[in-house]
Amino acid sequence: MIEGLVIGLVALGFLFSLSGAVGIVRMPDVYCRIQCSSKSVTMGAIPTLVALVIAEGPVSTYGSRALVVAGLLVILSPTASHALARAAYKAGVPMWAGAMRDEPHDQTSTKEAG
Amino acid sequence: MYLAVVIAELALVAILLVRLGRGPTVSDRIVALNTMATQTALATLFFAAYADRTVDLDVAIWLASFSYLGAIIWSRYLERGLL
Amino acid sequence: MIVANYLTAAALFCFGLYTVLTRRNLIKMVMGLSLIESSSYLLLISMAYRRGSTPPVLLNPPHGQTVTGLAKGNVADPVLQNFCLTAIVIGVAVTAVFLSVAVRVSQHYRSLDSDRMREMKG
Amino acid sequence: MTGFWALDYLCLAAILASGFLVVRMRNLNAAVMALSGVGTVLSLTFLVLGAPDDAHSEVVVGAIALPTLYLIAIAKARTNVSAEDELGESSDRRHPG
Repeated sequence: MIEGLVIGLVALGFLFSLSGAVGIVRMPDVYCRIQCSSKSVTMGAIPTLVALVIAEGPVSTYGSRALVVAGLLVILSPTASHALARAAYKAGVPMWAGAMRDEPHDQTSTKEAG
Repeated sequence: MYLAVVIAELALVAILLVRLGRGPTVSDRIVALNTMATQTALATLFFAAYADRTVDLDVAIWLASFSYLGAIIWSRYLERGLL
Repeated sequence: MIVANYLTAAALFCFGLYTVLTRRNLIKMVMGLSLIESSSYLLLISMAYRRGSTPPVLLNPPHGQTVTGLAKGNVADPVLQNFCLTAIVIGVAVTAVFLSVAVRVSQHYRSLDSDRMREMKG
Repeated sequence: MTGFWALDYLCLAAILASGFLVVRMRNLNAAVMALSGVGTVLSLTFLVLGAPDDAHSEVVVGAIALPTLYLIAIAKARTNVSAEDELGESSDRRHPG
């Protein structure tokens, strides 16, 4: 029971991590790649760590460290992605040619017009 | 089973090295490097559980927090051109 | 076999030496020196490893090992690991000095190209 | 024991690939990033070979301290030098210098 749950969670995490890595290689744009890496952390790394916690128990040495790492990743990874996307936008990295909207640019231009 | 997880995460690191080498702008490479650090932290944690060494666990916490610090430093450099 | 680690260290050393010899940018040459330092770390740690050994800083013996087995020498060599630790700490200081020298040279010659430093030519 | 050697060889292959990237990159920022990758994977190799204290210092030095030093050096050289093309292409910035 526990064994099957652990194996299922690890397989789920690995599948999402693999799709995130393939997305980082294959996506056409910086912003799409940032989104792929964020998904890879949230749905890929967290189930893997939860699998380690379930396998070892939450109060054991390995399980508690896995919980600490999971909390760090949950808090810090979206912040890093946001800072990175903001810096890339401010440095003027071009968007993909098929992108539909440039929302920050639209907001500033409407504010200037109004 | 733990060893299989470590080897799988290292294979993901090898995939991400492609983007680190090919990325047209610096931002692509930062994304790849950040994800590489996260996967390496996971691999470290599972290797500690595999080899039953509790001393290796602190390295995983260092890596997980330092990938954030590296991303912040790189984005600040990218935004202002100077640290 | 552990020989693969030695060969990798040698290959990394060759990469660093190639970078130092062929690139003209000063910061790129310092990067080659950093690669050479990394190869020396890898060589030292690989020499410290013995077959099936554990780290020398453990509090309790891991599964399959006993305290008497650890006392009889089934740990990695702590002396070479201390060499590596010292080399890492000294290496970052040496890299900082090299980089500051490169920045001063670039401010003096208005360039980072090592071919333009005419006073250094023999 | 076979698993240990498989792990060792994978780490060595990743280190060699990152070192080759350091040599081959024309862009200085990209080479710094590949150097940071070398430090990260090297710390995992140290763990595998049984040296956790060296892995600690290698994580701190190789993954954070060295890239920060290189970035400070590149930024200071770039702000004070007039010729931009000596430093490798800067593909990201709209207003270089």
